[in-house]
Amino acid sequence: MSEKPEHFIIDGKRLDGRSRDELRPIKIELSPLDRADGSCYLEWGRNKVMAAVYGPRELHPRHRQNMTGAVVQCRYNMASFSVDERIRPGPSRRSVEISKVIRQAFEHVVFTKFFPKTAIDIYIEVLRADAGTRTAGINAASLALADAGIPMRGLVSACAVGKVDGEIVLDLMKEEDNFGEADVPIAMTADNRITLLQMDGRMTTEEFYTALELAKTGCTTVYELQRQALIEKYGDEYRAEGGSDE
Amino acid sequence: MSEKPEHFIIDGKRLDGRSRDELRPIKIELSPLDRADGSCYLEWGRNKVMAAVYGPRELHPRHRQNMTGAVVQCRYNMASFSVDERIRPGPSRRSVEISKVIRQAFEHVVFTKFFPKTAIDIYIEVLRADAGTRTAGINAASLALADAGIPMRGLVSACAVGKVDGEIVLDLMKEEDNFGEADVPIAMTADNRITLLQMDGRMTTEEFYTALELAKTGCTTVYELQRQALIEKYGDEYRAEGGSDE
Amino acid sequence: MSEKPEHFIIDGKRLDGRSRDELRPIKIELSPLDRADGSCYLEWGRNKVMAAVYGPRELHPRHRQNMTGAVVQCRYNMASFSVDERIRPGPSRRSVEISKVIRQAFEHVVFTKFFPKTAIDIYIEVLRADAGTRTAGINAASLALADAGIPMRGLVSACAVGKVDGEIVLDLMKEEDNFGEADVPIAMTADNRITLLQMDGRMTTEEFYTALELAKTGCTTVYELQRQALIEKYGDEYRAEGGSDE
Amino acid sequence: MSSGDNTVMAEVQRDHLFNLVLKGERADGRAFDEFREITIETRAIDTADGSAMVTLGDTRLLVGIKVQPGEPFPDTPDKGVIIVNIELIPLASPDYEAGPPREGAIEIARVVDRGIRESESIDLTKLCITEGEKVWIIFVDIHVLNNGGNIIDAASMGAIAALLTTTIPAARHDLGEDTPLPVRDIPLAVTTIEFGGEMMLDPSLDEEKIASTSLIVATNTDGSISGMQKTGAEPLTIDQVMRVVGMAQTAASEIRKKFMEV
Amino acid sequence: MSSGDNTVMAEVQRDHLFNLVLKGERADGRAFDEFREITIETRAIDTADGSAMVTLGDTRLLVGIKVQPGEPFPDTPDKGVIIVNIELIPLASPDYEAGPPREGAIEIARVVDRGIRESESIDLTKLCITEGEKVWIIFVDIHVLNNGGNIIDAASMGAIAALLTTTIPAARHDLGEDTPLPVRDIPLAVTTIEFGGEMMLDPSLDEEKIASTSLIVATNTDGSISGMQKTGAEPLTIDQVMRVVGMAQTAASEIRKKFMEV
Amino acid sequence: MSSGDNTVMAEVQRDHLFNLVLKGERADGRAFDEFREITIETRAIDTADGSAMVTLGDTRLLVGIKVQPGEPFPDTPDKGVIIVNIELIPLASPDYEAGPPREGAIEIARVVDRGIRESESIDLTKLCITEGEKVWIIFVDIHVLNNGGNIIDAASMGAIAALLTTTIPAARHDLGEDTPLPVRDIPLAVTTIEFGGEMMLDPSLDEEKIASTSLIVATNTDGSISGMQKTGAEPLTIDQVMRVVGMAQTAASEIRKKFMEV
Repeated sequence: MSEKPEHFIIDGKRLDGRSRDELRPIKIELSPLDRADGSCYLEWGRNKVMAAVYGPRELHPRHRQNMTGAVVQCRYNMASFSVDERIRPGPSRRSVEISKVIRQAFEHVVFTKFFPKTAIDIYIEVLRADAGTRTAGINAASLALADAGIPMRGLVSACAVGKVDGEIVLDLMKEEDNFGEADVPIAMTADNRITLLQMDGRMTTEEFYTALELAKTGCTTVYELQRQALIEKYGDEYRAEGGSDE
Repeated sequence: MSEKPEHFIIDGKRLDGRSRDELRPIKIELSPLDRADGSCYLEWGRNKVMAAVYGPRELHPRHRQNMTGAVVQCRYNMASFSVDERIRPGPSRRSVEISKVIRQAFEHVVFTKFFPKTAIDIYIEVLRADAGTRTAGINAASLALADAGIPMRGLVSACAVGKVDGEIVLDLMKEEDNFGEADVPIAMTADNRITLLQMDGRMTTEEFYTALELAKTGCTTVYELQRQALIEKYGDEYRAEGGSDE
Repeated sequence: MSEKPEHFIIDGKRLDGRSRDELRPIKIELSPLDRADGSCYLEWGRNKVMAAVYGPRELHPRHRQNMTGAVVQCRYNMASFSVDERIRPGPSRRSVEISKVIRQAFEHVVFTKFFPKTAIDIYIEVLRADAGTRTAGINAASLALADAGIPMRGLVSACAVGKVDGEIVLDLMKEEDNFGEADVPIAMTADNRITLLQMDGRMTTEEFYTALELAKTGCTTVYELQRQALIEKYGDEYRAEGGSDE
Repeated sequence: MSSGDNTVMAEVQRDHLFNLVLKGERADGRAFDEFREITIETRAIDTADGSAMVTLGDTRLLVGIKVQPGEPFPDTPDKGVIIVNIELIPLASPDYEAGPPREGAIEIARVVDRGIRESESIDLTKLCITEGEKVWIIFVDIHVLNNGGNIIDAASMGAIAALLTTTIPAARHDLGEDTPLPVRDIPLAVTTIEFGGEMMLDPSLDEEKIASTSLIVATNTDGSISGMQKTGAEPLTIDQVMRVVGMAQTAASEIRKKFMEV
Repeated sequence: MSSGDNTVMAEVQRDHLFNLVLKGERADGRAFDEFREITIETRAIDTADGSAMVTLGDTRLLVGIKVQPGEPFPDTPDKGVIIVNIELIPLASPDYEAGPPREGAIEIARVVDRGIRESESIDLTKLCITEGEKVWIIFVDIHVLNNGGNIIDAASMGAIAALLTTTIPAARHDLGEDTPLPVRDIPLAVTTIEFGGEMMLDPSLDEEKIASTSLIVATNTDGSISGMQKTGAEPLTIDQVMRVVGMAQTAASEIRKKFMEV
Repeated sequence: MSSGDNTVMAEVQRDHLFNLVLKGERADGRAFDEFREITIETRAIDTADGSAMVTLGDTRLLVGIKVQPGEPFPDTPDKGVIIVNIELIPLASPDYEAGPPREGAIEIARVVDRGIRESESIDLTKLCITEGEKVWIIFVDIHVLNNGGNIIDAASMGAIAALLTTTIPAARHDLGEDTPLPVRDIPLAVTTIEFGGEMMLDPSLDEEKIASTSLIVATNTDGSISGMQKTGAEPLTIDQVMRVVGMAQTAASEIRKKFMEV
């Protein structure tokens, strides 16, 4: 692990040259996988994540079925080589928790009622990690759900905000996450309703409010990129029913 | 772990001042838990145990159901902090064996035939251990079963007998258990029929017979305390149908 | 573990005095176990293996049943004390793989179609190992299947071939297996159709062809021993329907 | 939080509680921002290095601390380690099953853990014995005895109460004299559920079952926030979140008074 | 001991055996206090440091001993360790399943273990290599090959027979010369079942299935008792227990003669 | 290889592919000895010490290498260790399930492992740091992203491609300067399936499902064989095996040219 930098913000610029309210570059590739019903590969700074969606499909074992709607399931997993120290394959306490909060970030937006007794499975694989893997994973999963044709109230867009050098900044990179003062991953619908919110670190109430507002602008930027990706791929077809997105 | 004492009995008194045939103080609290169908908290010397009973209730998975009677299940568990060295959570070989013999200590006395296809679950949690946790657990479970209104042939009462300094004594405390020559946990019905019997250590036949007779008096004392606790709680109601107990 | 010998073949003789194309001594005992439907104990050099077959019998859980035929299952297991270093009980990656290839060595020869929805279970226990346990196990299992009266296209016979000191030899013993250049376990039907083939080590194409031909003669010898064992046990009865074997 | 309970009984229950909420009421007569009765009994178990028995209404749990020497994490060689574990044993609820901790238990343990860790209530550098080799490992084991709802707030109270009474058993390990564990702050997690448009503190079991979302906020003596977790499917607005933060701060400072008495 | 077998066949079987008992008979013609034929073949497996193949009627099992250096338990730093493990592999019975040991196997292993340990047959202090650091660990692995009933008595015989022929492989671990494991006594567990009011030794598989209770008593050469375990739901009186103790002592001293021949 | 798929759809599919084979054709128009398109992108993941993203037709997988110091095996104290692991994650196929690796994944990992190890492509003695104490452990983790059939050949290509670009991270562990992992050969596993009497290379997912047997042959630059595994129930004759060996050698030397470009 690297050493803690003396300052994270110098002359208004962060370690990688970004300003306080700037996201890292995002690259989206829709439908890279053909076995899944929908998929999305997403790069976010140095993060590389793959998301795939299967479903609606039969859910086993039967006693887990819900008579009144689809069960949304999520598995967030990090490849053993995605970080500096090799991770042992298999679920960890961390990945179990993240899988749960990601699942709940989507339970509200998916029209589960249309598909009783089925499962909608969201799989997120982190191939290369650099802080923000859960938010990157949510953004990819959101597009994979759309790619799979799962009816949704709208897209979910996510980003993190945090505190470094006493200042509130958007989208922490690895050094800021490791050595910073707070990290707040957030996911929102296009109308700024929060579907995921966690917080780690220490902030005053005022700082936290500033962070929420900053996250709103971050999520809006992400939303536009997601929308562009869908329009590029599905063109007018998507634009036409775009209403369901807003 | 403490050192082995040079003598366990000096001038007829044991390390904690008890005589050879004396039990440690016992404190009983009925129905401390409201989620369970029946429960009992019991202190026995420095032991603290909580027992709860659920059932009769549906048994899953189905292939474990018995068409002709209830299945009695038991889980004996020690809290990680109940002894000097932290215990790793989860079942151990020791706790699996103890759960089995406790279950069998009750299978005869519970009228299982009344409740085909169901389970009667006995849970025993050892919160603080000081030798004799399984017998303390049985005494608490017996009361939790009564508290849950499970029909039984009678109460089960338990205590241990053992051998220290070459003498047969009632109710081993921790030092006696760790460094003594033998330990014999026993459970009995009110008419002195043995439903649990284990032995650990070394004894002659004569010593063993003396031990069994001593256990009988110990169990009778325990039985009276259990009965008192039920009468205090359920009053005449219990006294009326008390016949089922003798 | 012993040291690597300087030479494996001196004056045409191997470390245990065998010639290049000679098998270690084989001892067969049919039906040693009475709980199993068929069983066979086999010694092969210093290897000692026990095989048992149960079935056709009901297969649980149901979703594993095959409507059009029996499911062949195999569990190859080494006793913890069967080798120099104690093996931890339970399946290892090695034993899982070997169980699979042994199962597939029999799937073709068993008339599974006769027994839809059932399981035919093959259990192989290695009690003492000295290289060649999987082939010894197959030979024992083949006889256990016959002993259980499972209808088969014929017996399966197995042996290993390998390369030591640059030469192709039959039936590697432990030192040859540990320090030799290649090991090729093979199982065949009586008409020399290969049902198991693995290879470990390094060989040229020509060497490999020589090895296959040598394995053929080895398997033929094994087959004769298996046949004799069945005739001794089942006499004319077996001879009469012997046609199914060739 | 079970969001999948769709039985008829659950629906009747939901309707009943919803009607109450419309009238500004709760089933047990509490105000929306009112906690059930809290009792905290520390030093409950003398085999533990620190302990606390907590009741919060019907909810009852026991927290035991064990402190042992062990290896530090490779990336923090000069810091002690806190490991929070929660056992939702089947004794405590008909809904709990035996077995390794599941999603729900893992989430609770991790939220309580972060609340303590991020508050920097425990100065982990003071738990270093030999840098890179040996540090004190603090096991915080939470044993739930009766689930009457809002396990997480009770667990949070119990964890910090038990830590406050914890002794580092140095003598037992030939590492000098026993010392009290230094604790600098009292972080407390407070759960707020959203139901029928209202925000309510300290959900009972029935309320918890029907709530569509909840927000847990851990705060410190100075009012700062040191942890947050939204659970449940229903979204929240920024305004709702900020309101919950305020409620959590007020409630925590009330509860913190209890600790002065301990 | 399966007390839950309630099929019609089991009932017919029970009635049949019960009628025999009334006439003072057993299905295989034995007296109530008579063992089936016992054979013990030691040094059966030369990769083990000690071994024994035991047959008891149809029951057949193989005990293998492995002795390895390892760490002592913290509370007995100057003593070696015995670990008894039993594998009820599916090869041995249609009722056994693959997987980690279950309740029944764990109970058998622990009863055999206690019988050996409490008899002080093995002087564990002689197995200390470096106090607090390194001692000999003795793994007693019991591999059941055919379950014909009364596994526990066969396992008990096999364990002590294998231990009697065990060598401590010091040379292999550069710890001096190999020496025989010192064994001071021959503890033997004997199982008695109660059925139809009668007490019977060495239950066959059928008898075992219908017995409502059984009592295992481990005794030593001097007649002393070093272990006991009641299994099964049916209670026993003190008189019955004492009668069983006597039967077990007599039977064990008969079986012990076999060991003189080994 | 699933030999148990007996649905009607599977049968129709089988008939269709069988009819094609009679005409000497494959569903995607390839010749029997023709591979699908192969792309190999090395250094795909910079947190890994070596990596390769492989596509083989629709099949796509990522191999990441991690090199860490660790203990050698007791019987090879002067040699490094290679551990091959494959994750058939549920993202990659509707047929894969979460959980520990099953039979199929274990077999693939072990076959790829043997192909590399037995070729002596990696000189393990060069990975010794301190004999008997510390050696380099090479973790080869294969992460399947899309199962389009013939995982094993893609995994084999990916493993050696990733190894070829692997750096031993000595500096990170204060063990001197980073050096490239020395790789002496390019072993490649090639799978041939038998179907309708014909031998076919590089099975697609549909072909794989209906094939009754397959033979995997690992070969090296000099044409020598360093691994073989028959899977599936249908037997093969010696002639068929030798024909497959020839096909695998030719195909591997074609594929090996790709590596010159890497």
